[in-house]
Amino acid sequence: MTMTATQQQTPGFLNVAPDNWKLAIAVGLAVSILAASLFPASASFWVVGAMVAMVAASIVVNAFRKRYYGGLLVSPAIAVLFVMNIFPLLWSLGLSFFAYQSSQQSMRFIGLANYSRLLTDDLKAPELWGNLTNTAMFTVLTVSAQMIVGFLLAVMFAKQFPLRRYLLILVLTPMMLSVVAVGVFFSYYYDPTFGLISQSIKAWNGEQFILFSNKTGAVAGIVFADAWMWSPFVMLLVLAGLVSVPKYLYEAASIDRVGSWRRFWTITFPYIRGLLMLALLFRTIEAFKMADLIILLTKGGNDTMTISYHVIRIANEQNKTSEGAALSYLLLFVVIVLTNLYLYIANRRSREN
Amino acid sequence: MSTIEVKKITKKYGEFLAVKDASLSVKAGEVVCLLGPSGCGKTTTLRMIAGLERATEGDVIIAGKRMNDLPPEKRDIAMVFQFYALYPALNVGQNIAMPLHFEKLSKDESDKRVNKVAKILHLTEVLDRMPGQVSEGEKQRIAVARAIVRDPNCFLFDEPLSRLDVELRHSMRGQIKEVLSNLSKATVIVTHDQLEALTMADRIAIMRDGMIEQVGTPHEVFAKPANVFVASFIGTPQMNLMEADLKSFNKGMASVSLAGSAVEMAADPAVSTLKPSKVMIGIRPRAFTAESSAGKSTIRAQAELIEPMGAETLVHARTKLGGDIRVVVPRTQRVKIGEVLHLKPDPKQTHFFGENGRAVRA
Amino acid sequence: MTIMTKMKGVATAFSFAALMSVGGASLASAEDVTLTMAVPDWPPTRIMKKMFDEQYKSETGNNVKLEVDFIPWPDFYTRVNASLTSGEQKYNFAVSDSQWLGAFVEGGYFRKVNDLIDADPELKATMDEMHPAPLNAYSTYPNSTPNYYGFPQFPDVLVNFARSDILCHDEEQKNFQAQFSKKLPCTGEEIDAMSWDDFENVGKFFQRKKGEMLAGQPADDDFYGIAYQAGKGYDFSSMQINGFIWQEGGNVWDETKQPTGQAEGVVNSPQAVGALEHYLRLIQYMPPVAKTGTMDIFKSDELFREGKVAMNINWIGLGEASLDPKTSKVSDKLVFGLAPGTPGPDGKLVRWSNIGGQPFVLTTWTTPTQLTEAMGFVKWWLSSDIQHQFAAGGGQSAMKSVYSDPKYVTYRPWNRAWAASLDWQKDVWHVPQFFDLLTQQQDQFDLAITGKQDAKTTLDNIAKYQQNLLTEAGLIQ
Amino acid sequence: MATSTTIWEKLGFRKASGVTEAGWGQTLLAGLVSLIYFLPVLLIIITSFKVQNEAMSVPPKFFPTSFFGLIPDVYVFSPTLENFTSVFSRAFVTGGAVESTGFDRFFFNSMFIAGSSVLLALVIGTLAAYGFSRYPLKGNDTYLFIILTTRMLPAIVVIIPIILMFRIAGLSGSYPGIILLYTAFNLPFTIWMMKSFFDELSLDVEDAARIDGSSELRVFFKICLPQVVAGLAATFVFGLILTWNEFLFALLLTGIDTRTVPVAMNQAVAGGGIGVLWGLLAAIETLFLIPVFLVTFFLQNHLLRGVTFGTVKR
Repeated sequence: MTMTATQQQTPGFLNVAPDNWKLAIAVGLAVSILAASLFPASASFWVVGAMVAMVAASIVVNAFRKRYYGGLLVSPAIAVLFVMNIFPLLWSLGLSFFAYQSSQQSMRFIGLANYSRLLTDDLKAPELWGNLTNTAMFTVLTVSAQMIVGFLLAVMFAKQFPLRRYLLILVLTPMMLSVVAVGVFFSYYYDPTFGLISQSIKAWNGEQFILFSNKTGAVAGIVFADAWMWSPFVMLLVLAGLVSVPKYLYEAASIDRVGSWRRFWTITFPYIRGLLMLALLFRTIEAFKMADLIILLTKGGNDTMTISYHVIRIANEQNKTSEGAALSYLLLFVVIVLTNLYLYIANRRSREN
Repeated sequence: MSTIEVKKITKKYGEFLAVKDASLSVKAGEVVCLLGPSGCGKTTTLRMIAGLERATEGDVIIAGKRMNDLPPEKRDIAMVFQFYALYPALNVGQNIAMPLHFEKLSKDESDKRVNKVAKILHLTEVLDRMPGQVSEGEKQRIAVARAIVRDPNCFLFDEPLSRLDVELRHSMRGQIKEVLSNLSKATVIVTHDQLEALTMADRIAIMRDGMIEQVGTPHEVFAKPANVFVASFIGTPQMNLMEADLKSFNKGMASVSLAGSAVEMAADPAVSTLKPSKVMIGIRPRAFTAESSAGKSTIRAQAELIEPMGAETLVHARTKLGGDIRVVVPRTQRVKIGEVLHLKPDPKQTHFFGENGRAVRA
Repeated sequence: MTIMTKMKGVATAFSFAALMSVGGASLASAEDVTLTMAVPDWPPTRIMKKMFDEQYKSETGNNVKLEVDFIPWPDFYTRVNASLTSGEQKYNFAVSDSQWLGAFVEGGYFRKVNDLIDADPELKATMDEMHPAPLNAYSTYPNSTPNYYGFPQFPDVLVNFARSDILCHDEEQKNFQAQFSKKLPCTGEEIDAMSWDDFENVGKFFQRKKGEMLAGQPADDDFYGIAYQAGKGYDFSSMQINGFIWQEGGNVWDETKQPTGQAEGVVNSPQAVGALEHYLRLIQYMPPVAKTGTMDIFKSDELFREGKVAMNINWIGLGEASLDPKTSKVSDKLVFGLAPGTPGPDGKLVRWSNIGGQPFVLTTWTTPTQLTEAMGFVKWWLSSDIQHQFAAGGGQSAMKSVYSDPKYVTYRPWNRAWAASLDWQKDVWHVPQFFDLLTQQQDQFDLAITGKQDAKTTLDNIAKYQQNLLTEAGLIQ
Repeated sequence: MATSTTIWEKLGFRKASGVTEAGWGQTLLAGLVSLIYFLPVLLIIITSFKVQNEAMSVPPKFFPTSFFGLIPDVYVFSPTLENFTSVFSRAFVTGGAVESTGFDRFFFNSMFIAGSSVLLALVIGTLAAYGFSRYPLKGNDTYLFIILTTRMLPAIVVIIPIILMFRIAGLSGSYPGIILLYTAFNLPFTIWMMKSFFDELSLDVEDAARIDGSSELRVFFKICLPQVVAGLAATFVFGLILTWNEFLFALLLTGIDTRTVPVAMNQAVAGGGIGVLWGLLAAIETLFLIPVFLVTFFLQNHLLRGVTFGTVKR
């Protein structure tokens, strides 16, 4: 609507006016380059900052005069995201084309060598694939566990009953805990000597139960803790969907004598599908980044290493910054492909309806 | 046999009494409208019949069987909801076919039934569309189609036409009536629109504050309202209800002091039991004739506001005591503002109500 | 359009800003000098800070403030590493694990201190008095060359934590004698004299299920004889395995033999393989958690404090908690001795072990004023009196005059093992690639500990990886 | 059945459309399941009242009292509040003086940083979401997707550039730095969520307001915002929960004065030359849980309605 509002005459390039953003950019660039080459970093940073502010101000004034409210509204968010997110991302993308270790302070352009090494090196490639497989496994297991548990919990709470409000908050609590505490306490719960699981089993057969004695146990332990922590998130989304189904649809269904299975698929499911997709999307993104629980529980032992943990190791512990960046971009690529697939499916479905 | 019988049902929500001792029986092939202002308990009554609410007390008997404790799906009924309750994820055909799954019909048979009702209700064109893609009137017909696609014990309609515009409403009234008349099922329609009730119903049950005030044919409730509420609720323009002093009653003639005039009028013999006392007299706006001069049985009033209604004209007139009288006169009779009218009520359409609000009739 | 243009503007501005190098460091006035220090959060550093606040007076007359950033152990490396490598230049001092030296020296973050030592005879004398093992471990890069980078903050060794109530119990003594024809070690001296075989016997002997008799009473829970570190995290198995390898005549890749010292053939020598097998064999007698790769130094310490094992090989640095009745169920039943050794050809025990503890180091961006004050602080810290106080408060000293003082053994029960242990300490790599070497090695050891591969394969894999990496880095030719 | 309605009303329920009524039977079922689900948290809370020596006991001590001899003594611990006082001040060295742990500061930092960054993200993000919703750009979806992408990468990858940037700007260890970073961290989520809310609103109402002479600002504040209160609340709670426990950025970018609780919590994980100080860790976590627990509890109704993300149409 307002976008198509009066298009004013664009001011001449050399016209000194508060909304001449082109001139502002030119001046800003010139001053910035000058400052950057003349002053030390700490001083020139603020000069550059001032120039950015000037350019931004001119753009804002320009947008305001042209009644371009969309740009005005979006720009603060874009600015914050750019400075704190996108710019560092691009920076590390750039780094991934260099041989650079943060502890060494030397930098050498090597093009795609980091990537090709990761994908073809006979030591690194199998490791990458192993980690990728593990990550995929954890993603599938944790996300499906969360979806199932979250869904069942939601179904349970989708009724009105006394004390519901108080019971619901109990179930929501796990996701408010700090991962450190969860990791440390679950390693206690799983401990063969002190752990509650082992002790209950021991009371029954006299043997200590060693959960982390093999990969199955280790994976189960990690998946359980993660699913326990984040199922409430899924539950909340599904519950919101469930309570938004108009009651008269269920009434109509009961009068039409629709069976409960059919009722779920034709009435309930369409209402929660979008939210399930959303939960799936967010949980999958998070699951791909899973590292902290693994660090706390197994340290990657029993073949539970994930890509994200691997990135932390090489980028942080071993200071192979550029190799870590390259690895993360491979990971990002996988995640983007996956999420696009999700969004594609979700959009296609919604277009059908 | 497709019948519905409701015996003294009561619904309480905590302390709040939604329906009290309502009784109603609907014969096979009969259409009964539950009519009343919003919040009167008519929808609750319908939902108790459907089994969507449980009656706190009383019995619901459908097809001769007590069904109080049965859930809706066991009652074998069909219902059309106010908001139609179309399943948003299914297309029109699937929506209509939904009640048929229970009967485990073959695909062909079920398609045949769907097509048949679709034809009756002119829905053949839209069977493949989604509910979001059809018009309001079509939605309404889909809801009806879904109800009549099978052969239930009875039909229940909850404000079926309230979301349609005037024209559609008019045509749908006819269509539904026609469809229902071919089915010979007990049918209950909930509505707040008296025109709908008067045109569609065989009998009307008028409810207020959780109680059924009167049950009768459209003619009965119009011509013989049981009490002041029914009298004022049924009929447009609204019946004039005026307080009066009943002075005496002699040989079928009551002499009353009405709106500042002393009036003698013919009245039901039962009125004699009321005297002497304050009474409420109800006269329909169309039951006046405007005389040229004051007489024994005329009321004097001055025209204040004139509303032409096409064939007739509605005149609001002020009585001596300041009360307002609505009079409908033929279009040909020109009334000017300020003109003094001498109104003579038609004794056959004059209703006397006692102090308890009940009509007094022999 | 406008948004995109703006983005470009911001991008350009920031890239310019980013291209700029090092900014100024914090300046201190002549009177007030603040020394900022990154330290792990535990008693040895807390004691140091306390002593500083209470006692330190700078000889220069400046008002010196020690601002200590106590960072919890699990995050210590991450935090320090990020701070140093990002050029944040926040800390003048850092407590650093000895292995980190190479990486941070090469990166130009740690300052060489030879000139400072040479310029100050007093300090030089102090350094000369230092036991050579910790001096080499904590200060030198490349390893064991006279290039000094740090000063000992808290030196540490592995000792044997033992339960006197169980080990000295008559019945257990009798049964052990009957089973192994040897006396069950019970006193400090007897523990000192233990070999790994004796240690293994203790492990075999105490494998009691809940309800079986233990020291004259039914055990209230499963009880085990021995424990040592076997965790996957950080260096929580290497530190023990290295000792085994050295004692049995093998070696890790020896960086002092650069550039000819090989990894292949040395790391996976038959002696090393035998040593690793020996280490792995003992694990079966330990609490079951040892087989999961999660028995780090803290877990074995906890098992010991909770009274689940009779003997535990652990760092002195974790000892205080065992002595405190609030945190330990065995506080009044303790005896300490040297960690076990391996009998050499002459029958005497060979006790090579990996040194623990940390030095503190100076960073390169420290200003002259700060440097003067920092050196004042170092000298104060390494003065005999302060070292005595530190040891009395729960620390350790590597200075001969301090630890050979008869008073020293009275400070803590494990101090009787201190002097003798120091002579047998070696350290692993100081090269910048240490974290690569360490993580790969820990991963491989974990596979062996959890029973997924044998000792030979494990060491072959480690050797191959190290050979590869170090050749690439030019450290092996 | 009928009388229990008033109980619900007393408990503050409004009747949601799709919610069927169930009785105390459902309460029993849900109570059982919830309790089992809550058990790991309950054990943490119980541990916060135990001294170190009782935290790891075998068999575990679950009960603070023996309930008049009903429970065998081995399962009973002697409850203490010592852990809670230790959170704020304790002796770091055996027998040493009691010192402040700085946790009062850390708690303040956590609340201040998380609170202000989530609010800031809410303000900026809501504006942006309104912009994206009402003034769609060419390739709107692509921009939104790019915004979401920024959440997909492991944080470790951007950490070095961010540390460098912070150093240059003098932001490291300061409040504005970490707050701005968390704001960016919360923005994608906020924008996505709020946009779907704005998409759902009827444009007619807004146009009507414009025709009546309202300025754009007035339309936004008086017409739109009141309709998305539930969304704002839900976004706030989600943002808070995610930010409250953020660890990596906090570890690397906060200084001595701005450190947050999740980082400082490790004091109790391997703090005093001992492994885990169970009681202390549990006490920190318990205290740390309270604020976010309360916020969630009081915004619960909004949360449920708000979290639909507007994807559900009637």
